[in-house]
Amino acid sequence: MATKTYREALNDALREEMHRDQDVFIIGQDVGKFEGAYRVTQGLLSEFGPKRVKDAPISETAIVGAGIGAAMAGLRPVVEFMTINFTLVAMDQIVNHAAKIRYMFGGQVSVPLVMRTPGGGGQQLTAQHSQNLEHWFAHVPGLKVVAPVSPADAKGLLKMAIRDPDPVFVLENLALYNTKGEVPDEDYEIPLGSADVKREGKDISIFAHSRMVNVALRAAERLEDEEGISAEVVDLRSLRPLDTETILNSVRKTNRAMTVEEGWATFGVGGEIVSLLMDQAFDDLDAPVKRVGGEEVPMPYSKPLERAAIPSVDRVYDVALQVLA
Amino acid sequence: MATKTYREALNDALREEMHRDQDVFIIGQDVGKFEGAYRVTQGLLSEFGPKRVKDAPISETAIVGAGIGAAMAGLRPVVEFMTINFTLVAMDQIVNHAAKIRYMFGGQVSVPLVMRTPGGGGQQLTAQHSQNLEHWFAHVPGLKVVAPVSPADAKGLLKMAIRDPDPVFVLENLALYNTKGEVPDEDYEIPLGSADVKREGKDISIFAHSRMVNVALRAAERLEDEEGISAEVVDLRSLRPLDTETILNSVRKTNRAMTVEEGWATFGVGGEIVSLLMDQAFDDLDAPVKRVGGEEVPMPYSKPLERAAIPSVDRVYDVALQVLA
Amino acid sequence: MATTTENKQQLLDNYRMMVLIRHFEERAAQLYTQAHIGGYCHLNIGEEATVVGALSTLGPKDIVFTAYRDHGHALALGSDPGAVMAELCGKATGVSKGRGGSMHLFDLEHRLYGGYGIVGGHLPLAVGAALAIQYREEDGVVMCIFGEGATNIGAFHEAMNMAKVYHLPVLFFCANNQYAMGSMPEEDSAVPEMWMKACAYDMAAERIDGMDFFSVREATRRAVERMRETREPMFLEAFTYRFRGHSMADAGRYRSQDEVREWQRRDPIQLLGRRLEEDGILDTRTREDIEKAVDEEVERATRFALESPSPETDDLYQYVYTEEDE
Amino acid sequence: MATTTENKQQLLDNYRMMVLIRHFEERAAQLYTQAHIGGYCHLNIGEEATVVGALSTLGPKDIVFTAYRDHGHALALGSDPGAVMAELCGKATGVSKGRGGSMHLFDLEHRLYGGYGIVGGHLPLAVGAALAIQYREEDGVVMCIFGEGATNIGAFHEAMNMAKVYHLPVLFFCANNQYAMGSMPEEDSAVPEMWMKACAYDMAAERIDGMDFFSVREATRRAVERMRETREPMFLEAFTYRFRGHSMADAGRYRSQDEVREWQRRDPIQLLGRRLEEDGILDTRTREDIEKAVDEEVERATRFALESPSPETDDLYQYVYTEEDE
Ligand SMILES: Cc1ncc(C[n+]2csc(CCOP(=O)(O)OP(=O)(O)O)c2C)c(N)n1
Ligand SMILES: Cc1ncc(C[n+]2csc(CCOP(=O)(O)OP(=O)(O)O)c2C)c(N)n1
Ligand SMILES: [Mg+2]
Ligand SMILES: [Mg+2]
Repeated sequence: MATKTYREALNDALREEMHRDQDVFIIGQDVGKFEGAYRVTQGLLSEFGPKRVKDAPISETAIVGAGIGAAMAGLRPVVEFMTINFTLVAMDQIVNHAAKIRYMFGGQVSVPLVMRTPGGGGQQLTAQHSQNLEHWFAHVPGLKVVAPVSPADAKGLLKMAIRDPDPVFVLENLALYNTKGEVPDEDYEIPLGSADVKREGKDISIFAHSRMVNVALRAAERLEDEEGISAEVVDLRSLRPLDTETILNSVRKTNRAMTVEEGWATFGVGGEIVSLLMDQAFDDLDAPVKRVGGEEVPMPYSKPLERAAIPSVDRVYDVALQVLA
Repeated sequence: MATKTYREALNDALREEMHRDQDVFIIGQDVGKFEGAYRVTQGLLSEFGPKRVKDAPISETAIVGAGIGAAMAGLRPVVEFMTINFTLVAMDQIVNHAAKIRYMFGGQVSVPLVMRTPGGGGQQLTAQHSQNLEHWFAHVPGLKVVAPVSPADAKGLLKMAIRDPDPVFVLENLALYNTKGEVPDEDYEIPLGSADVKREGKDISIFAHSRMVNVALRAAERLEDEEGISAEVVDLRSLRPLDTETILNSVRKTNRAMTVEEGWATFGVGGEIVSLLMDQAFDDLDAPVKRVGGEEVPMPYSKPLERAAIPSVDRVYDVALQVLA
Repeated sequence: MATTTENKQQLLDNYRMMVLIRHFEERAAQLYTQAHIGGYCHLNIGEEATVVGALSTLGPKDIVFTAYRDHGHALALGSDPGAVMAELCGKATGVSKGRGGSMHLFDLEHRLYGGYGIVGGHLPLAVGAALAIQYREEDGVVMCIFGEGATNIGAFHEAMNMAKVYHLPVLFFCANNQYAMGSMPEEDSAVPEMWMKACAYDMAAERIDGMDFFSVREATRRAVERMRETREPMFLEAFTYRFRGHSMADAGRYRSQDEVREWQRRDPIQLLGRRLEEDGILDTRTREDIEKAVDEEVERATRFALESPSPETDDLYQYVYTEEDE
Repeated sequence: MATTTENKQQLLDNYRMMVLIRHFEERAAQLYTQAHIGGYCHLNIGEEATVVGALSTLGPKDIVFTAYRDHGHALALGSDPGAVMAELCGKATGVSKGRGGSMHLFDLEHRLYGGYGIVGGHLPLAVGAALAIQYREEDGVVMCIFGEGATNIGAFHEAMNMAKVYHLPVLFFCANNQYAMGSMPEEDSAVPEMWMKACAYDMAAERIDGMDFFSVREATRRAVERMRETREPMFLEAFTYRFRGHSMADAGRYRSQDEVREWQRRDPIQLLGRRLEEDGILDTRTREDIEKAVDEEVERATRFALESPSPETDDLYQYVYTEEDE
């Protein structure tokens, strides 16, 4: 085990997969000479050359479209969107093409494409650059969506995504790139579609993904320290497919639950978890499941406003107490 | 009262608003000379001329973007997307611009824009042309989203949308255009954000929007006829804002509920209703709320497959019985 | 004379293919009105020379992407007419297993990488396929076919630019049938001719007579040959006309019957037939034989389609994810 | 000599504005490193001639849209430096009430219709504003400013085409600072000069020296005057250079310090200053007075910004919907 940042873990995953499989290549804006807007692709151009690390024009539609076409022809493209916000100019390629091509052509071709991008707020990047739209992708059959929080998960899931025969959307998070964690030295596998209990507990289950897992973990610590409450934190880690078994098992144990997401909760991620619990664990629930999400405003620039807009440890703590009341 | 088709009702709404307000104009592909791909704008070019009924190139980004810019400058553009599927190429304009401009510029400007488009499947239009993504828009603060099912609602809500100072997304449905209903002759107002109980009942609440309201109504009739069950059908009619009061009142009466949506239920519309009921009506519920949605596949072309993919009266009926079991 | 240097059998095959496409689509139109075919159904009728002229120049390693108006392209690339008609009828035996329908024909064996329904959406894909060819140092080229209306959407611009920047062998082939549903280039395009747009991408471009098989074939052949050397993208605009509505649902009120009739006088099949007769390659007898053989083929295809089973509803979830299918 | 026919005071004002932008942004850079400003912060430093040269030609009915590199544009249009600096610091007194920050300055009074963060995203909006001008038969024009990297995205193409098809008075003004973050036009654009792309839209286009205030101003003035008559779109490319990183976070490892120094020798402020001195309009004394006045103004603006309150968190939901604010 070595301690790595989330960024390094992703970088390692890319490097290792590029060594393993000559068909893996990277394409995106400023992934090469600039070494990545957030340095996830640092050093890869000089190691693998411009054929395998392709700088692209500001043309997200063409970038991901070219990734899809190359994947149809058998390559393994890894497309970097500089941030999730820019998927909005390429949504048609992702949803109407990547996700549907295999099905509408009767299974004659697969699209082994990886799309990776950071989402999230908290950097004062304002309304157009602080979004969490990952569940839009998770809504779409034909896509898979993962959203790791730890460096080890980031590395493992990105590698599995690259090896997967279908299009996978890998959601990263700006605020996680510098966070550190233990990463196994040897190759390891994390199945796409597996949640992970990041903290065991017995009084309440907190479901989260990406950066909000860390917020939930801190809230769980406070609940333990201040109230003696034992909160279980379940990292969804994958939004499509959802690991319904791990989710249900947790609630069958704790009988109480809440969800936390960085984005807006209305028509968001939490509703899917709530609906699953409603449907499959109604009788296990001792209290209504509550959702915590970002305030329902375009993200403001002002630091105090932005801070107020993003779910905080306090907020999670307070809502957990409500669920436990 | 006159009997009108859904299409005629929309056409009337456009015509009346264009007479009322010189700043209202229509822009979209084939809205003029072709008289609308689905004839919603029939006759308007000859009545109002090319200044107010603008045919546009196949450039959805520029079309809705021009609508936003014109709205910022004080006009009242009504943008037609030929179908909801083509919003995917313009998502950035809708989400990153229309929805956020007022907020991020500190309220100095409003965007009184209407976007109208048909969604839905059932016409064998296949994977790329049979989507229901309206809740993606409903997820976004700054937008409003309505989805009428009856001609009267269609007319009333479109008129209100045109008069609203903010961007409103009006979801129509291909399979509804030829359906008929009574439409009041005089001007009437339907507040954006109001649900409508389309059928009173006391045993179960069925929540739906757009065409699925009709499916729910037919299922409700069968439940009555075959099982003596009294189902209440609540037409959500507006997805953002949601009329939480009407929704909750219904369930407080029936104590059982289900949702029906034409699109995929996973990360879909129903989850929002379920979450609301979980949160605000937990103790009123005698059984878990269930969701019905389209099968989670890209829409297949084959008629039997397509029929199997879209929620049917039978399916709603069966699930209602499960909720009531 | 182009024909004198030609392999006569090849020309008769090309002619036959154009007749096949015409008859096939006329039959498809009937099947549509009889509700055996549903959804959108876009015919190539009137544009056969652009289809056969262009595709007959390709080799076995080349790849084709096209839009929803794709029946002719599948046939011209060698797809079995029965499997194409079965697809139009949504049958399990269709080229796309009944999942795609008229707009989404795909035939891996014959290098048809799909018909697509979003205007301009397949252009970036074609760029990606060419990227794969370059990556593997193969010598194929990609032909990407689209209408003139598609040149107004952003994806066109991004794909053209990227193909040039990466030096990819994509032949952008614009079938300008003068209508994008109801609108004409003079109404929705800043320049009246589509080849002019290639200037913004430093791409060689040319406009050709899309009603004349030889114009299309010679220009396409030249372009493809040149691209095999240069590995650079090129642009061709074939000026043509669709004799039918945009799709089966279109009544065509935006244009006059006179205009349609005027263009029908340059019917590409008749034009080629006359040329072949003049050159002594085709005679009345052969022509009749071709018509008859084609009719039989279309009838066989139709029968196959109608008699084929629909996909099983139990298989609804097949083809969503690769692993689940294995 | 352009200056001989000029209103001298006007030229001094232009010079002063360029100095103000430079000093303002240098101060902003400091405030950024001191964490008074957060998020992305893109400076115009090096590009002042494009900003002031272009915007000084506009009249009171014209409208400006620009990208995230927008501080200079707000100042040149007349926004209060204090309100701009307050916006950068996220204060309630900022031009966008602290909601927008550096990238999203908006000043209705001064016809700045916003700085936008999505590359190319504001181009369609500018077309729409011009449509409103046409609709109301007003005589303003719209200036839409963007970088050379933005010419590669689909929205650029659609906006250019639509502006031409509808005959709208939009001046597409491309500030080609030679870098889109780390990439140069020769790497990501099929044509090396951006004005060449206008050929695909039948639009008059010209490249000008973006370091030379007079080049920019004369060409822009000509274009704006012509557009007031023709009501047709035009395209200008100002060739310039950014002296700083793409944003405050950029270390600039993709280019050499030599290259930067080479370009700094053509510093637009020094160029204009020298010209004005040669023409006897500026002397050392006036120059020093200007520097001093500008410094004071920037300090006042900074003080105002730092002393202003943040927005109340209770007002978080203000400005989402119009009605709720009323
Ligand atoms: C992005 C998008 N917008 C609109 C449509 C609806 N539509 C289908 S075909 C068509 C016209 C296309 O014209 P052209 O590219 O000239 O091809 P043609 O149909 O003439 O072969 C339109 C507008 C679509 N499929 N995709
Ligand atoms: C659609 C989109 N893709 C990517 C980005 C990230 N990005 C921000 S600025 C920039 C470079 C833009 O270059 P240019 O248009 O030349 O303007 P400049 O910054 O040089 O003024 C990029 C890629 C973005 N904001 N929007
Ligand atoms: Mg056409
Ligand atoms: Mg630049």
